[in-house]
Amino acid sequence: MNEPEISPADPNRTDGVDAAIIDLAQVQRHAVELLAQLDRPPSNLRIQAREILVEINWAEPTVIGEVRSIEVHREQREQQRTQPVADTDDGGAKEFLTSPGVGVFYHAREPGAEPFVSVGAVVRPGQQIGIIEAMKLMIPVEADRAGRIAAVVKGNGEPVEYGEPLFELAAAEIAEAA
Amino acid sequence: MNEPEISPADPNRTDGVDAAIIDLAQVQRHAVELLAQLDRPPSNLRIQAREILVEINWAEPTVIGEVRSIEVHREQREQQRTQPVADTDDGGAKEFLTSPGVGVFYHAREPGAEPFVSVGAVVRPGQQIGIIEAMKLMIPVEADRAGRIAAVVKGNGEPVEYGEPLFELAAAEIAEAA
Amino acid sequence: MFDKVLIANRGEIAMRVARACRELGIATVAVYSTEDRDSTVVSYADEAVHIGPGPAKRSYLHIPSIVEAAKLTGAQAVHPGYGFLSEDPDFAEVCAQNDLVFIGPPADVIASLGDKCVATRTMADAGLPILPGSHGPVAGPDDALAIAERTGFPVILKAAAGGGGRGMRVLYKADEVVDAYKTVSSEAGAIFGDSRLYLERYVASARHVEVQILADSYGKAIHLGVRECSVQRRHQKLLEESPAPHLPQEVIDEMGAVSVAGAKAVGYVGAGTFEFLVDERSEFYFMEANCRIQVEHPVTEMVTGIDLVQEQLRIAAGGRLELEQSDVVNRGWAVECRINMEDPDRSFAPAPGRIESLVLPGGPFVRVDTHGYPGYRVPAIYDPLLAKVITWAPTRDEAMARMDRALDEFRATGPGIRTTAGFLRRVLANGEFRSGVYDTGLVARVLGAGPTDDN
Amino acid sequence: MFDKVLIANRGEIAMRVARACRELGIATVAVYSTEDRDSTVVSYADEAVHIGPGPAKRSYLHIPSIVEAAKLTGAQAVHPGYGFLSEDPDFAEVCAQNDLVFIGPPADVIASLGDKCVATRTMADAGLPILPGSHGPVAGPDDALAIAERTGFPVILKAAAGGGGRGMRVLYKADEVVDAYKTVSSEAGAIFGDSRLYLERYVASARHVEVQILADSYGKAIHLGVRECSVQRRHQKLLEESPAPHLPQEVIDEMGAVSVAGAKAVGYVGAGTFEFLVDERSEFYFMEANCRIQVEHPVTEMVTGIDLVQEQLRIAAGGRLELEQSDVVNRGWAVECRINMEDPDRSFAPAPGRIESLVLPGGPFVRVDTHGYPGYRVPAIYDPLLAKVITWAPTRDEAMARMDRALDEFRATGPGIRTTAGFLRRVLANGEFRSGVYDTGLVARVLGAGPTDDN
Repeated sequence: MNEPEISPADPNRTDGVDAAIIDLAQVQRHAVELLAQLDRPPSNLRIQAREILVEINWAEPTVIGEVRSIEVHREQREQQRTQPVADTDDGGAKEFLTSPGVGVFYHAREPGAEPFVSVGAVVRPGQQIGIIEAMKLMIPVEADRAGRIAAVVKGNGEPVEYGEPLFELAAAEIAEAA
Repeated sequence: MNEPEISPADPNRTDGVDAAIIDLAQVQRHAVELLAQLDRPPSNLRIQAREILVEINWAEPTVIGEVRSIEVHREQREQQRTQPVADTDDGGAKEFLTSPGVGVFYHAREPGAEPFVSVGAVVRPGQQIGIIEAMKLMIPVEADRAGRIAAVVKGNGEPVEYGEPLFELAAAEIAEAA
Repeated sequence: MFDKVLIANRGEIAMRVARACRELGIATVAVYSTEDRDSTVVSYADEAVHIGPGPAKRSYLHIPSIVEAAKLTGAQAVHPGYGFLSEDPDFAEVCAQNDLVFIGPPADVIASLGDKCVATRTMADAGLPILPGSHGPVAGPDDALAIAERTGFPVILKAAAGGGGRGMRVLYKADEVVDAYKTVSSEAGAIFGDSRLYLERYVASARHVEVQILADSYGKAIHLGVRECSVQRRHQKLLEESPAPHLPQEVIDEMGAVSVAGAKAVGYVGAGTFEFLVDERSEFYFMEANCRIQVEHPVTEMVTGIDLVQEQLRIAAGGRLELEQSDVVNRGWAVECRINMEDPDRSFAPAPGRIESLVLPGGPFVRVDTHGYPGYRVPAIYDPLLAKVITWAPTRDEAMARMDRALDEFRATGPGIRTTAGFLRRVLANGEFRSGVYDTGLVARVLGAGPTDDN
Repeated sequence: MFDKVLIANRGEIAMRVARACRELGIATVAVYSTEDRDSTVVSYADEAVHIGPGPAKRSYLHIPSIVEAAKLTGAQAVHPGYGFLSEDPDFAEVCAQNDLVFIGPPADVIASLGDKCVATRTMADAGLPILPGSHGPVAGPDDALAIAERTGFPVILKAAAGGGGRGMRVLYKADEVVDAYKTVSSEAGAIFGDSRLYLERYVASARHVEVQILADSYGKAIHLGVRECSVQRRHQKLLEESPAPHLPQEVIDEMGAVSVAGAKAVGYVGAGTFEFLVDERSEFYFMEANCRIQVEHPVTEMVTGIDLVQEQLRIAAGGRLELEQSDVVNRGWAVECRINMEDPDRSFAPAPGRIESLVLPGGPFVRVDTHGYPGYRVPAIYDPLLAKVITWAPTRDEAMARMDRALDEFRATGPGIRTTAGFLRRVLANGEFRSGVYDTGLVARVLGAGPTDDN
């Protein structure tokens, strides 16, 4: 527990998330190359690099759905919970601004108001990008890094868990803005 | 269970054993060849051909004695039970005449009598090589193949389990006699 | 008490016996075939002896090897488990001749109870109710016809040496009898080496209910209540419960009392089971007595708190049965599910293989008896039973809800492996089963209903 | 009954609650920290919500995230397990404000029982015997000395907000009192944020015996007998049994009766525990009341047959307690061993890691509650409890023999992993433990005796 103590009153910090983002596209490319080199199709391929996990299972024609290991079950559940992180067409990686808590995510201060950020906006670290309502309190969500908003991942009024992507940052902008 | 039915009253038959005996030396040779082709030493090698099983485990230097899996425990027990099949200096394999049952093994018909076979003797398939006493019955043990006796593995009057080596056959003689 | 006991069996029951021995401070000797060299009991037991190759005739049924293994290791007694040599009077006799205690009744008791005609006559004499019928071997086809007409149709023809559903035929009309007699008799001769048949009334909606008894070698005997064993597929039990639903307590008490009387009449020693056929009106008829510990013994253990295998060991060691009938108090409800390595979608075809991962249920009031472990290669040549899952609760409904939860937790995976766990959940969900009003036809009806029509 | 319950905990107790819910047909929501994303309950529960990073302050203790998770998933109630938020009156209060049922007593009951001085005074008023001493906060060092001299040495000074062995000191002479008061008071202020102390007679050979109670929200309360919890190392329980050996039945009945009176006096609702100190003459004194399900609740379940977690759920849903005091019948003996990921040879230092293979005990009358599985990486930042092994038998000796057998079967292996299973077998083999005449000093004596001098 070397992590600095962070007060529960300040839940929208996302220390450590930057370090976890690595090149998903590269891992996927390796997986495809590896598959091309195999003489016969595997039933399972698992490539893990840091926090990126690419796992592919091919159902055996004889295997019935009901027979599955608890590990597979767990993987499947995990996939449901963690937002799919698809790679972009040009092979670049995606970065996200993620939720610092559990609650309902709002794009704007109040219904009808301008959203804090929109696609194309450049954000600075510490800039407010939304609100999470938790226990009837409106908690400001701030960007934990700089970047340009590439897409809105989480809709206005949608529930969010801890760590879920809220906005996608444009890959090209990251180095530029940093 | 397509094996022919064998009466419990006639336990010293070994039908089907011939069919199960395959060239252990060949399996071991394949194992060595395989190992020679490996870039780095494996922790486990297991080659099974019909009823012959060659399994080798290399202990990791970091494994502590008490911390072991039930599988390791089982391996150790297995090693105690199954006689070690060491290969000879010249790289050839050993062959054995093994016990067809459980009981006490005798070398000779009665105390003081000549043993049925001694080191150097050439045996024919079906030739009596000893006696197993089981339930006070003296059951003749016959060689299930030809060969020259290279060593006496099981002493006179010693208990034997099923499948335990009784006599070692000289490797060079096997092909000759066959 | 014994210092060392040899376990002449394999699979889950070998582990069951080894655990009982360990709790009593008794050293154990496992015997194993070449197929079972990686089995759990081989590493669990204090010693293990390799007794022969895979086929049971040359290992688990091979009396000289087992007796020699006991002598070589200094075991004083042999526990035969169930199946294999457990009800072989010759084996019991050979053990006695070799100064080994056979953990079971005396050889002559096994012999007389093993012959259904003799057993039926003996039990009728002891006052047990018997189904109307021949009460002994039928003399021939004409005798069969005469008895059938006296008994009233439908009737059932059964091999005297039969079991497991083989060598039997239900007859509905008089003109079937003569031909059927000839066919079944020759079948019985071919399968069991004994072509004698008997004939009795056939009960269409029959329940199979059995009484557990314990008797010591000083003439004391008690019963431990009943087990309902009507969830059967082709006469193979899949699920058992204790007590039997909707069976009045006075009927249970009476079945227990006559079973104790029967046990005393034959000089029974050890743990035994009296099987009864129970009809729609809760009338019961003695069917047979089993001289072994049963696969389903745990449900009795869970409701009575009595360890039956420990009692077998104490009695075989010459101990007096310390339990009185009044000490046997039934508490709550228990159910056992047998998880077999079979594919319910392919007519329960064997589906053995190497178990890659095995998740066993746990938590409150769940018991698992298994010899399985991750990495275990299940031999194809033996019994498909992989695990018994037993749950207990204060009431039947709660015990069944708990069993459903437990079966849901069970996972055995590996190439080609299928188990009956999912099918057993279908049985639990079946409305007839849940009502507790069911008979031996239940499984056929569940199977007929198909996988999407359970309630 | 609830349709959906959120489990605000992790580890084995989260699985325990999830199993109870499943048996009752209640859907479950797990909440998990990033560290626990591969935990068993995350896959076992019907839904799971990621509530924060590893440190408990930002996940399992983070009230807004848990409440929001319940609201987002539509859970009607929250089961807090033990530890974490289970005895936090603020959390109970926040749940109520958010229309969530907190499965436990009302917030004001938790608050009053959580303050030892208040709790002691309340229970003394309700007629529970209290150790001679201050019966409330000591006014200062001089007051401490006066009370100590009136009580008689040795005495013990304890933090009013203390627990787990921290913030307490035994005093043998009058001249120690003033300095000790100052030291312990400032320690208590630093650790608990509350420097108040109380003082009471110190019992050298003390047993820790606790009473399980159940109370509904209509004023009905019963007790479920006692648990002996004196096998402790540094005030951490390692093994518990029920009933308590050599404690006369009339003492157990009296402890139960006063606990029920105490529960009614404070308006207790749910499952609760009254802890007593029992001296050499079986005199008992109220120590504290715990408002949670206890780690050791299974031993009570095994001897009574009552599922305490299911009862918690029924009571919290507004159900009436259907059990009468006369329905609670103790049968046999149960013992629980806590298997921790600790190295007994290195002062019980934490020894977590990735579990490569895990073999859990099975067979008759053995229960295992665990969240472990092969491949599980045990997080280093939480409680070291990996599994609870519980055995039952008709007698104490048999239950202990069975536990020794079960612990012998337990295997958890992996790089760096050690468990307390072997140490617990040393406790079982200890002559003092086997005699049943032991107190809270037992473990220190077992440790002092060294690994080769157990008997």
